[in-house]
Amino acid sequence: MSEAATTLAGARKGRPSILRRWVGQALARNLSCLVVPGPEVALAHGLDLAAADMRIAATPRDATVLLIVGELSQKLDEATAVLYAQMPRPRAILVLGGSAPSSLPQADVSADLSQTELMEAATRLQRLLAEGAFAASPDDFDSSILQTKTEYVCPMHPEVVEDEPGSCPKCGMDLVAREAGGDSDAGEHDENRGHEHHEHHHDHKHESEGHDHHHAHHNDHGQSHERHHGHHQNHKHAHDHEQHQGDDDHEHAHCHEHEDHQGQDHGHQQEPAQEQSGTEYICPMHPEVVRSEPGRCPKCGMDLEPHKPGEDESVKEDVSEHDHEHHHDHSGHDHDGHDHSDHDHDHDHDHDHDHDHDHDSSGFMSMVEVTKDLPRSADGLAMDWLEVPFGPCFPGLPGGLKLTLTLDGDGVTEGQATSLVAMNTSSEEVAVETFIERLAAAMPLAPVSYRLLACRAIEQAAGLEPDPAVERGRAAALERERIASHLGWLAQLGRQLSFVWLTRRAAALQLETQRADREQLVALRPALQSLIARLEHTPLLKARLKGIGALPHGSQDLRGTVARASGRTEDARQADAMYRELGFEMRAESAGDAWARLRQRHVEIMTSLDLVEVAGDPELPKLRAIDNPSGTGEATVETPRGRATLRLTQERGQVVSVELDSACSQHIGLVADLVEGQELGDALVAVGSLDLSPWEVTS
Amino acid sequence: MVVQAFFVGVFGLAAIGFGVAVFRTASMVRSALALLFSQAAVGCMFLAMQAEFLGVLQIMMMATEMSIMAIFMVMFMMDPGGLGGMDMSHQKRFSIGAGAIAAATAISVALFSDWGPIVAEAPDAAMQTRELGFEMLGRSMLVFETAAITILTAMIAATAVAIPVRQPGVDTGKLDKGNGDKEQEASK
Amino acid sequence: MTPVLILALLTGAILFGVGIYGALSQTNLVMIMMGVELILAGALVNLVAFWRFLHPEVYAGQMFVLVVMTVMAVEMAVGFGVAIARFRAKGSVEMEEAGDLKG
Amino acid sequence: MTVALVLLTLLVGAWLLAVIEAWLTTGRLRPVAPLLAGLSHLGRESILARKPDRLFFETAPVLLLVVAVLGAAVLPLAPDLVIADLATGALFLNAVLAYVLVSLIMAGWGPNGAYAMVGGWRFLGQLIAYSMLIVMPITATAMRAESLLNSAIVESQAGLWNIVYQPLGFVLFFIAAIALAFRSPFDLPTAPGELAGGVDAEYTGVRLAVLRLARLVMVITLSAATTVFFLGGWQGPLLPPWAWSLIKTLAVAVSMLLVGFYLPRIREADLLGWCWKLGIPLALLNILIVGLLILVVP
Repeated sequence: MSEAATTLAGARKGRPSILRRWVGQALARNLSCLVVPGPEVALAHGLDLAAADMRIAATPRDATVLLIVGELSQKLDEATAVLYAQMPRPRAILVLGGSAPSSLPQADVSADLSQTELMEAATRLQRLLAEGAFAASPDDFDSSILQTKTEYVCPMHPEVVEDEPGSCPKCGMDLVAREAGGDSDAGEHDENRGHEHHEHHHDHKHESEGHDHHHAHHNDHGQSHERHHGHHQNHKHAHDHEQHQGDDDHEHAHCHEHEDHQGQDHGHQQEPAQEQSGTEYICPMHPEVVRSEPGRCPKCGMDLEPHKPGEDESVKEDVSEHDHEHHHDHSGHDHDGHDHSDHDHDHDHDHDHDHDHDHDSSGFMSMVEVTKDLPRSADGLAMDWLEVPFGPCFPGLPGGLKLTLTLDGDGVTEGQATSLVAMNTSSEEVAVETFIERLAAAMPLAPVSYRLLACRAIEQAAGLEPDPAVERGRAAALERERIASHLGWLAQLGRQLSFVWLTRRAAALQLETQRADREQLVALRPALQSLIARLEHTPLLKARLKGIGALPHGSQDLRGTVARASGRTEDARQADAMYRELGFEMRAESAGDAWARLRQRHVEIMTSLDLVEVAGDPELPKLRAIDNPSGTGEATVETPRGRATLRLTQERGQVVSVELDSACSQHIGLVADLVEGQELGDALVAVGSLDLSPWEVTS
Repeated sequence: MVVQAFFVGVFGLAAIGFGVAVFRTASMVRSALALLFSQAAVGCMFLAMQAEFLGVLQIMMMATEMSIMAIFMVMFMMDPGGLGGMDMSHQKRFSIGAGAIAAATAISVALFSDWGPIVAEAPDAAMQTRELGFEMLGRSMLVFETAAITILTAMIAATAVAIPVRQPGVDTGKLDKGNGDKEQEASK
Repeated sequence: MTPVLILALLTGAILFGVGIYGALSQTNLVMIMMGVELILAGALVNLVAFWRFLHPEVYAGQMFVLVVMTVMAVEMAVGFGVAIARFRAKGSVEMEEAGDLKG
Repeated sequence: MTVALVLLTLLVGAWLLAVIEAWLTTGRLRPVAPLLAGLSHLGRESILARKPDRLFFETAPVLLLVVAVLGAAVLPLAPDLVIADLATGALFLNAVLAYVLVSLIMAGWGPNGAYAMVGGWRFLGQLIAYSMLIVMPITATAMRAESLLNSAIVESQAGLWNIVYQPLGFVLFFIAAIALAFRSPFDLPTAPGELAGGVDAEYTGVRLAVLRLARLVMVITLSAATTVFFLGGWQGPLLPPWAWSLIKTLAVAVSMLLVGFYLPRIREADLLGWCWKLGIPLALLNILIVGLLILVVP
């Protein structure tokens, strides 16, 4: 606990002075937070950041405070460390509920998950920032997560990965350095990853984004600028150095290796004749004109160009072997291990290489070759595609969800979503009470639904009949959560579309709804109605959502709002006797796009309100007294995101095996279809409209 | 007059400097923006030579035009970032020679011709704009209209050439639009 | 006054020369267009200088400048149209690889 | 003196705008917040992205600020309160505003990140959409004034403001001005929910402070331009001319903010489609109507 400390762990280097004091004060009164896992989680926990005088920052670059809400999964923990590293100093860590993530420095302030604690923590944090934003010798942030492991790969054979530099056992090419840290999937996309000079041709391949291969890395909020400093060191900026001295230190070894390698590669390019057998001169227009001396083409009079034998087989003849075409143009010596005997060029000529000639062939690249294997965009142009990660803490997406999109300019060619906070159902034996608490805590966006689900399953296993009185209160609690959850989704939509009014209004209503009793909820009806009426008539919103995110025909196993918005009668509540008693009637939209989902959620908010009004005061589900603590039970609940089914076995009060089937596990698979071929903005809206909760994805 | 000479000289040097930079940088965006600044410097020369309307027009048109140039450079170059350090030129000696000869010829014509009497005073800017308008919609009406039609034709032709065959709806050539209309409108 | 005219003409001439160099030496169609733009810029400088220092009362001089600017815009539009079409067809706008465009 | 006054106006306007913006987003009215925010930016690290085009990265925010200030330089706030009342003032404003694009392309390319890059190029598409809608309404106002002098345009509205004389032009210009200032709902290049800040994403510290200031000043400049071209500039009863300019400018600026506050971000394809299929025909119609009015009504 750092209450006694007077400086921040993330202080900026600098001797305290009057000016710096002012700056510290200014920082303290202008808290911008990066919320991990996301603002919607903070809202779901009932935290009102605006009331605590905190602003939500869209990027780590813009944040002073890293606000961690609840426990983080291992993967998210690592991603958070990188986010923290991207924040400019002075920076502070505020942990609410849960322990400080292991890969981060100690939290500057920690508190429990409640609004009062948050307010109090904010005050403490302000004091700390005002006093300790600058320190003469701040601690360095170093973490194994940020360390970069360098591995060596063959540019041609991605399966060849070595720890040491050397040459490829398959083709004899020099291996090139690549960062390997933390990337489980690095092998697939090595072009985009960290090896800036790995070979000439890779640069060329990046037409649209060619000036750097680090985009993917760099923008991953799963990346660090600390890691980047390794490169900075080689290139520039003393001022960053003073601040990140320690980080640079651990990079030394790696960087030098990297540098060495670059030098080597350049060597090939600049002195191609080194191990060269000879040079011939060809006419760029007429490939059949091959001379041993420089001169002019007898057919067109153009200057002949120097050309190393064995270079151009792919240009003219060898289409099938385009695996290596990029190399041929560069350095003949890469081809030591190749067998060129099947090519009709004569490789044995030994010519002098004329350096005087003003067109050195090592500089000439065939663009036809470079673009030949590039993917074609929708408009038929060969363009580079760039794989860009969105998440896991992306402002427009649910926190914990990592979306990997392959961008073709502003369009998405393919993408997939993974959850970094997926629930792990392989549980050890736990007491039933603990199990309920754990399950509820594991689902921050819908704790009541899962608490209810667990209670029902356990009660069913124990052979208890549903008690109508209890069920009524539970149903009311569930419906209240549904209203709050849909409002949370609206707030998230507002964040995604920079629709500030919607974000503010929906978030305020969500906070009011969360703990409201029946009477308060009924009192909120006009407010909810006016919000909905207003949204349905907001200009641009319909145009923005209509036709976006339409599901492909025959999508299987849709659930919840997503299913009902495409006209399916899928609702676990229909089968529930209690709901029939309450007069539940399902209504469904039919268009199946994002606009239909929005309207469906509107309808459901009002339906749920009606239900709560009939059902009475919401009561948090509590496990009823069970007398037979063994058996197998199965329960189904229509959570805000759709039907979830829990099957569990308990023995003597211990839950021994669990099987959870949730809506989001099904929906996350839809993402790939939804984003393909869309514009970036539309793709994100489509993903957002599914209202995925990455926590409810079972791994 | 000294002031005028000074500004014409400074902007002239800037235009030449940026013009040379176009072909000396490996980064394609830099190349396009260097051309932009070269053209903008030419626009500033117009201003220094008291052709206010033309100068402002040049500065305006080139901003859009060269930005579009930049995106095409990035699209169509193998190494837009210039990291590879590759050489994207050919027949260098010949080109340098041709350039030098062209420049030398023009310079010698400039130096050794008798340009006749020099007019010291230019009409003021408001007057110029007005007179240019009358010229454009009076005596040079035909020229002006021809230019307008040419640009319209070029826009349509370029778009037609650029759109893929049998694949309506995707229009990359759209980027080309814009310059022409602007000129017509601005010159009213 | 003559020195200013000469200064402008010299600038125009050098821009012209740089443009010629660029248009001839570059292999990429877009870069060649840049060279052409510079050539036209050189011409523009001359036109404005002639108008200003020789016949400021004749506005056809300014009109001429406008026409040249139009030509620049047309050149861009057509050039990019061709570039896109070629890139679509061949995957290249390199002139080294444009043997089929030879007459 | 004039220069100082204009700069002061811009700064005060930017400050007021920032206060109101914070009020809209957080619901709290705190007059010192923008100053504190500026000060805290000064205290934070300025991080350079990895392998940036440093020249562009550093130049972009400054260029944007310069553009915004230069644009304001030709706008008369009062009959004699204008830095340079150019004979081609209306055109000059267009010319300067075209460099917003240049600045954003630099900011997009410079930091070497995918989000920034997409943001920068997106603005090029946005320019294709809005630029005609900036130029054509201004042309119509210049037609009525029979001059490109901004002060003459203001004086031409002595009897009837252009907002009444050519309401169509006003609406188009107002919308295009928001798009030019890339504020919500046209914040495609920054798009916090789509590109995590886009062109802003990699800026921190002092550079970010300059960028934010430039964006605010840009709104003020465009509001002042709207005032000059459509709201009769400094004209108004009782109050001194500069006060009218200031009031009108701020009113326009705040209404620009409010539009963004109540609207979601537009789709890029819709923006292009609507501007070319609807906006430009309407702008041409506006020019035609104004031309007829000038001929018919003496």
